[in-house]
Amino acid sequence: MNDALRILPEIILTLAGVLVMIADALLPKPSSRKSLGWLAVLGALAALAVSFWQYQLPAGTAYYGVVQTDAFSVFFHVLIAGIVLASLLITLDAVTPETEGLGELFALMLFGAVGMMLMSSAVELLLVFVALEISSISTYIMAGFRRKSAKSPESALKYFLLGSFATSFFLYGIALIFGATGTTRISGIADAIASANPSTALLYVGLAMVIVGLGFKVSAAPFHVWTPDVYEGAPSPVVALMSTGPKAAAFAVLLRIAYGALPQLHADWVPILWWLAVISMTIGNLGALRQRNVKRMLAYSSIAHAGYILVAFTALSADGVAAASFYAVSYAAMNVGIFAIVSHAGGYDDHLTLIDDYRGLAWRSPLLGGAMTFFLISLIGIPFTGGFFGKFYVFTAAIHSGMVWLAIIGLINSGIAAFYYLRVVVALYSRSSEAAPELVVARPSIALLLAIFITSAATLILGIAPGNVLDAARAAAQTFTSVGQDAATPPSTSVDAVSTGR
Amino acid sequence: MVPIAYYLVLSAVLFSIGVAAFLIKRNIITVFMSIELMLNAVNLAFIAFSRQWSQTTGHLQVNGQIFVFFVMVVAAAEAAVGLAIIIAVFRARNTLNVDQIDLMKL
Amino acid sequence: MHLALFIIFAGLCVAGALNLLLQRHPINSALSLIVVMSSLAVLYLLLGAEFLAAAQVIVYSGAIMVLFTFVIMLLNAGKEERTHGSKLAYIAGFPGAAALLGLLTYIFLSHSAAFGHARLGEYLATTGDLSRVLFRDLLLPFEVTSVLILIAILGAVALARREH
Amino acid sequence: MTDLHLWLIPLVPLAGFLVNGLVGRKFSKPVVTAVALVASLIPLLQVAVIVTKFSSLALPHIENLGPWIQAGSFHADFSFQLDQLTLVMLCVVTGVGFLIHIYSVGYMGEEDGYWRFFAYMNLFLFFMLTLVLAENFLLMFVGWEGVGLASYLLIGFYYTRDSAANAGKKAFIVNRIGDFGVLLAMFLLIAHFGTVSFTQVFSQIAAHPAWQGGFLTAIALFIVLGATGKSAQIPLYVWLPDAMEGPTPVSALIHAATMVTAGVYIIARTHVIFDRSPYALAIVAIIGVATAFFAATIGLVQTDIKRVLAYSTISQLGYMFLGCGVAAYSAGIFHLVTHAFFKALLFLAAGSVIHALSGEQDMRAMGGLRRKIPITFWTMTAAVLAISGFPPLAGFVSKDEILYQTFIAPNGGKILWLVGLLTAGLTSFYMFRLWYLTFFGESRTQTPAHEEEAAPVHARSDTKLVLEAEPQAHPVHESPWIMLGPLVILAILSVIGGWMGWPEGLGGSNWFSRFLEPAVGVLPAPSSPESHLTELILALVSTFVAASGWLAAHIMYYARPELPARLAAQFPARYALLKNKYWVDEIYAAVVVAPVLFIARWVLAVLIDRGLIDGGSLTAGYSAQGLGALVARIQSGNIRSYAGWLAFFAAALLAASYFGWTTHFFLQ
Repeated sequence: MNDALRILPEIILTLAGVLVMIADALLPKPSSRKSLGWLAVLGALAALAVSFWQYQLPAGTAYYGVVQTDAFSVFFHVLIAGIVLASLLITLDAVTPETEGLGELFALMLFGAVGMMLMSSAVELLLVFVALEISSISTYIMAGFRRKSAKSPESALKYFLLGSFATSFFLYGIALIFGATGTTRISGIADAIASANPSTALLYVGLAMVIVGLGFKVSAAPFHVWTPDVYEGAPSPVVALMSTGPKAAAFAVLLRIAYGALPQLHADWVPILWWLAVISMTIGNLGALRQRNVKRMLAYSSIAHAGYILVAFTALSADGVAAASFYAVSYAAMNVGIFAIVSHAGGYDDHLTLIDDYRGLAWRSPLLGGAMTFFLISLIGIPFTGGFFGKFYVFTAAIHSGMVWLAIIGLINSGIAAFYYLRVVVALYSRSSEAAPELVVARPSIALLLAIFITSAATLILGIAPGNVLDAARAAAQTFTSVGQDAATPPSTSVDAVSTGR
Repeated sequence: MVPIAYYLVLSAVLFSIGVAAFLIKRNIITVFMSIELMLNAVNLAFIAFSRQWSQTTGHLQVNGQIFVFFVMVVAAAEAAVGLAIIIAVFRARNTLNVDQIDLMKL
Repeated sequence: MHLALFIIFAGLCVAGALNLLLQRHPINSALSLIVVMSSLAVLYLLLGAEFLAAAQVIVYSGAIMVLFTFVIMLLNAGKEERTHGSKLAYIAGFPGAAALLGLLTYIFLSHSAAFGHARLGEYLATTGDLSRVLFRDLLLPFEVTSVLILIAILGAVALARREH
Repeated sequence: MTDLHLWLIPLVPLAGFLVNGLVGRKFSKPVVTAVALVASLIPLLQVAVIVTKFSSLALPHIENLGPWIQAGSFHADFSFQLDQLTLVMLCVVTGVGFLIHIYSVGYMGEEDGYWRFFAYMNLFLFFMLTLVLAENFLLMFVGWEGVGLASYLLIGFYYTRDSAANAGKKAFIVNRIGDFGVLLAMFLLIAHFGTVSFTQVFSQIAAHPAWQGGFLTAIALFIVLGATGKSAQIPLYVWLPDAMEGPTPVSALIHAATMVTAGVYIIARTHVIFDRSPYALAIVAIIGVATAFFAATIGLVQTDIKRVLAYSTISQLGYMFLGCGVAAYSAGIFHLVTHAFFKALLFLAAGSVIHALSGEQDMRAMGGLRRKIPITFWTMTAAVLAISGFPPLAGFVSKDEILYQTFIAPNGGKILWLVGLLTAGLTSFYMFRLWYLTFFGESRTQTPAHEEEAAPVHARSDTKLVLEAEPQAHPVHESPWIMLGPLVILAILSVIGGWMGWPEGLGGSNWFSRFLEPAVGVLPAPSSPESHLTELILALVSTFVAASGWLAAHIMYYARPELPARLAAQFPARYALLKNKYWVDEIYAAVVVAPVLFIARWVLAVLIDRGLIDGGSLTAGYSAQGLGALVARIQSGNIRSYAGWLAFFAAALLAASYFGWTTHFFLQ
C-alpha cells in the first residue's frame, strides 16, 4: 500500500484515462465528447493535488527499488500534472464537438502524462525506457490526430520514425552501460563506477548514445531536426503538451542519469552537453529568425530554450540542477501559455498560423493580445517574468561554475531571440494588412481563460516571487548527493582569465 | 566456444545495417522495418552482455534478458502504432515514398 | 560446434539484413527480416536465452512481421522507386553509419578478453528464472506496459479508423 | 530609523499605469489626465518631504521590504536605498517627469490612445524610479530593463507607422546588447561576492585594498557596455536618433532627461568598482569624449529639429561620461542634472514649435517664428544659451566643471580637455544654427521644401495623421499655457540651476559636489589660489569658444545669408548644388562630418548598426540571416536527410566521447 502511494498520481491519471475511455464508449454516438475533457481535467486536478501531497512522503523507493519518490521526482510530478492540466483546458477550447476521436485524445493526454511522471521518478533504466515509450508513443499518435489535413499525419510519421530511430540509439546506449556495469539501476551504475573499474570505453560510448536519444527527446541541436516539422503539423493544443511535458520529463531523466548514475564521468559528459547547449541555443535562435509561421518559430525557440536548460546542466553544482529544474517550470508556464493563444487563434485545424495573420490581434481581442505579449516578453526574458528568472539562475549557475564563455554565448543568443519574439509583438499591435485574411477570433471559452490564467499567473509568480518554486527546485537538486562537491570552490581563476583578455 | 565479443560485433553490424537501411529505403514500411532491425541488434547486445555478466559474477544474470523481453513488448506496441500512422499517411497523401513526405520544410 | 553454429547463423543474419537493404519490394524485405529474426532466435539459444528465443520467434517473426506483411498487402505497396530526395543521407548518413560500425567493432574487439567466451549449455536462463525477476523485482514496469499497450490500441484505432 | 516608505515612490506610478492601462480606454480624458498626473505628482511630493527630512537621516538610508529570492547562500531582497545620489536622481526624475506629464496633457490632447500614452509614461516612471532607488543590482536591473521596455512602447507609440515600430525595436534591441553587459557584470558579482547588494559588495571591496583591476576591471567593463547601451554612447549610440519617432514629450523625458542618463548613474553608483580599475575609467573617458565630439559633428548637418537635439543629447551624455571617466563623478552627475533641465526644455520647446507649425519638423521649413511664438522663443533662448555654455547659466557651470576636472586629471587629461573644448564650440555653433533657422530670418513655411510635401520629413514628424493630412489647416499659433508653463519653469531652472554648484574658482562654494561627496567621492582637488586661477582661465577660454561658435552661426545663418550665393558664383561647377541655401551643411558634410562618418560607417556602423541591428529587413543582420538560411537548409523536410543528420552527429558524438576530444577543450 505504501508502495502504491509513491505512484499515486500515475495511478490516478491511469484510472482517469480508463474512465474517459469507458465513458467515451458509453456515451451515445451523436452526443458531444467535450464533457469527457472536463472529466480528464478533474483527473489531472486530482493528480496535481496528489503530487503536491507527495511532498509529505519521506524520500524512498518502491516496488523493489524501481521508482523513487524524492523532492526531485515530486517536483516534476507537480510540473507535469500542471502541464497536462493546462493542455487539457487548451484542447477543450480548441476542439469542436464534431472533432473526431475526442475521447481518445483526452485519454491519450492522460496516459502520456503517466509516462512522463514515471520517467521523472524511475531509478531503473528499464522503467525509464518503458515510461519514455509511453510518453513518446502517445505523443506520436496525438501529433497525427488531425487526420484530414495533409500535414498532421506527416508530422506524426516524421516524429514516429525519427523518434524510434533515436530510441534505438538510446537503447543501445543503455545496453552498453549495462555491459560496462552489469546493472541498470541508477544507483547501481554509480556504485559500479565508483567501486569496480568498469570498462570506460563502453561507458563513454554508451553515455554518448544515451545522450543522442535523450537529446532527441528534448530537441537539443544537432538532434533537433524533427522539431519544426512536427510542431508545424501537429494540432496546436497537442504541441502545447509535447513541447513541454515530454521535454521536462526527458530533462529529468537526463539529470538523473548524469548526476545520479554518472557523476564520476562528469568530465566526459560536461563537454558534450556544453557543445549541445551552444549549438542548440545558436541553431534555435538563428533558425527562428527566418520563420514566418508562428508554430515553426516557437519550435525553433523551444530548441533554443532546451539549450538554455543544458547550460544549467553543465554547471555541475546543486545550483545548476536547481536552475535547470526551475527553467523547466518557467519554460513550461510561458510556452503552454503562448500555445493556448496560438491554438485558440489558429484553431484546432490551424487555418491561420503565419505571423502576419496575427496583425492587429491585440486590438480585436485585448485580452488575448495582452496575454500573448506577456508570454512573449517572458520568452525574451524581461524582468518580472518567469523567463527572466529562469535565465538569471541558469547563467548565474554557469558563471559560478566558471562557464563564462557559455554564459556570454547564451546572453548573445538571448539577445538575438528578442528579434523574432518582438516581430510577433509588433504584429499583434499593428494594423491588420488588407491582403491577408483577418484572423477570426472566437470568444475565449472558460477553459481557455482558465488555461491562460494558470499559465500567466505561474509566469508572473515565477518572476516576482519565485521563492517557493526555487526552494523546491533546490530541494530537488539536493537529491543528488554527489552534486555540490564540485561547486564548493569558487572558480575565481577562470573568471580572471576573461578579464585578462583570454 | 565463441568469444562474446563476436556476438557484440554482430550486433554492431546489424545495427549499422539498420541505420544504413533507414537511410536508403524509400518505402516507409521498409524504413520502419529497418528500425525493427536496429532494435533486434540492441536485443542481441543485451543478451550477450547478460551472458557476459553471468560469467563474470559466476551465477546467472537475467537482467539483460528481461530488458529484451520489454523491448519486444514495446516493439509490438510501436509496430501497431507505427503501421496505423503509415496507413493514415497513405490515406492522406496516397504515397508510401518517404521522399514525397516533405510538405513541411525550412 | 558452437563456433560453426554461430558462423552459420550470424552469416544468415547479416545476409538477411543486407538483403532487406537491397531488395526493392517491401515483401522481400519483410521476408529477409524474418530470416534475420529467426536466425537471431538461434543465437539467443546459443547464448542460453531459451525463453527469449521462443519469444523472438513468436512475437517478432510471428506477430510483428505478420502485421508488417499484412499492412504491405493492405496498402498494396509495390516496388519502391529510386527517388533522389536526400543527398544528406549519403554524404552525412553513410559516413556516420560506417563510423558507428567501425568504432563499436573496434571497442568490442579490443575488449574481447574482458568479455570472455560463451560455452554451449552454460547459464541457461529458464522461464522460471526470468519470471522470478519479472514478477518481483520488475513488477511495476511489467504492469506499466499495460498502459503502453492500451495506448497502442487506442492509437491504432484512432489513427487507422475509416473517416466517417 | 525613520520610515520614509520609499517603496511608495515607484509604486504610485505603477498603480497609475495599471488603472489607466487596464480600464483607461473606458475613461474620459479628464479622468485619464487626473489619474496620470496624480500618479506622477505623489512621488514628487514624497520626494519633497524627503528633502525636508534629509539632513536628519542616517545615510545611506535602506528600507528592506523583505526577501525576494533566497537560493542557498545567495539572496536578494526587495530593498530600496536613499543616499545623496539617489536623492539627486529622484528630484530630477520626479520633477522633470511631472513637468513633462503636464506638458503632455496639452501636447497629446488630440491624440488617439491618450490613455495608452499616459499609462506608458507612468510605467516608465515606475521603472525609472525603481532603477534609481534599488539597493541591489538585481532590482536595479529590473528598472534598467524595464525603462527599455517602456521606451520601446513609447517610441512605437504611433504603432501604425512602420518606421516608429522599427525604431522602437531597434532601440529595444540595442539596449538589450547593453543589458547583457549589466547581466554579465551581475553574474560576475554573484560569483565573486555572493551578493548583489550595493552596500555589501562595496564594503567587501573596501575591505580588500589589494583588489585592483583583474576581475574588477572585467565587471567594470561589462557595466560600461551596459552604460553605453542605455546612454547611447559609441558604439551603441545608433538607437537614439531613431528614437525620435516617439512623441516629443517622450523624447524629452526618456531620451533626454532621465533614461539615457541611467548609464551615467550606474557608473557613479558603482564608482567603488571603477576606482579600482584605471583601465575601465580611461575607457569611459575616451568613449565619452569621442562620443561627444562625434555626435556634435553629426549634429552640425541635421535638418530635422528633433534629430539635432538627439545628437546633441548623445554629445552631452558624452560629457557626462567624460566626467565620470576622470573620476569626477559629481561633475558628471551635476551635468546630468543641468542637462535634464535644459535638454528637456529644448525638446519641449521644439515640441511647441512643431505644435505651432502643425507637425513640421524640418528646420528648412521654419524661420521667423520669433514674434509669432514669443514665449517659446524666449524659453528656447535660455536653453540654447545654457547648453552652449554661457555664464552664468546652468550648462556653463556643469560643463566647465567637467572640463576643469579633465584638464587637471593625470594621464592625457589635456588632450581630452582639448577635444572637449572643441566640442563645446561645435555645440554652440549647431545650437545657434538651430536657433537662427527656427526663429530668425523670414518665414519659410511656404518654401518649396514644404510644398513638395517632403515625404520623408513628414514620415518622421511625430504628430498624428489627421494633422499631417492638412498641414496648413492651422495658422502658426502659440501653444496653450499648459504647455508653456513647464517651459517657463524649466527655463528658470536652466538659468539658475547651475548656481548650486558654482565652482570655487569663480568665487562659489561648489555646494553640489560637497553634497554628493559622501555618495560618490570626489577628487582631492587642489584648492589653492593657483588652481583657482587655472579654473578661471579655463572658464574664460570656454566662454570664448562658445561665443565664437555663436559668432560663426550668426554670420552664416543670420548676418550674411547672401554669402552662399556669392560663393556660388565662384564655384560654377557646383553651382546647382550651391544654389541650395544651406550650402554650409554640404561643406561641413564634406570636410568635417564625412571623415568622421567614414570611420563610423565602416568601423562602427557596418559592425554594429548594419551587421547587428539594421540587418536586412527586421532580421538580425546579414551574417545572422545567412546563418539562419544555413540552419533552414538543414530543414529539408526529408526524413532520410534528418536521419542522415542524426546518424552523422551520433557518430560524431560517440567518437568525440570515446577519444575524449572534447574533454577539457574550450572549457574553463
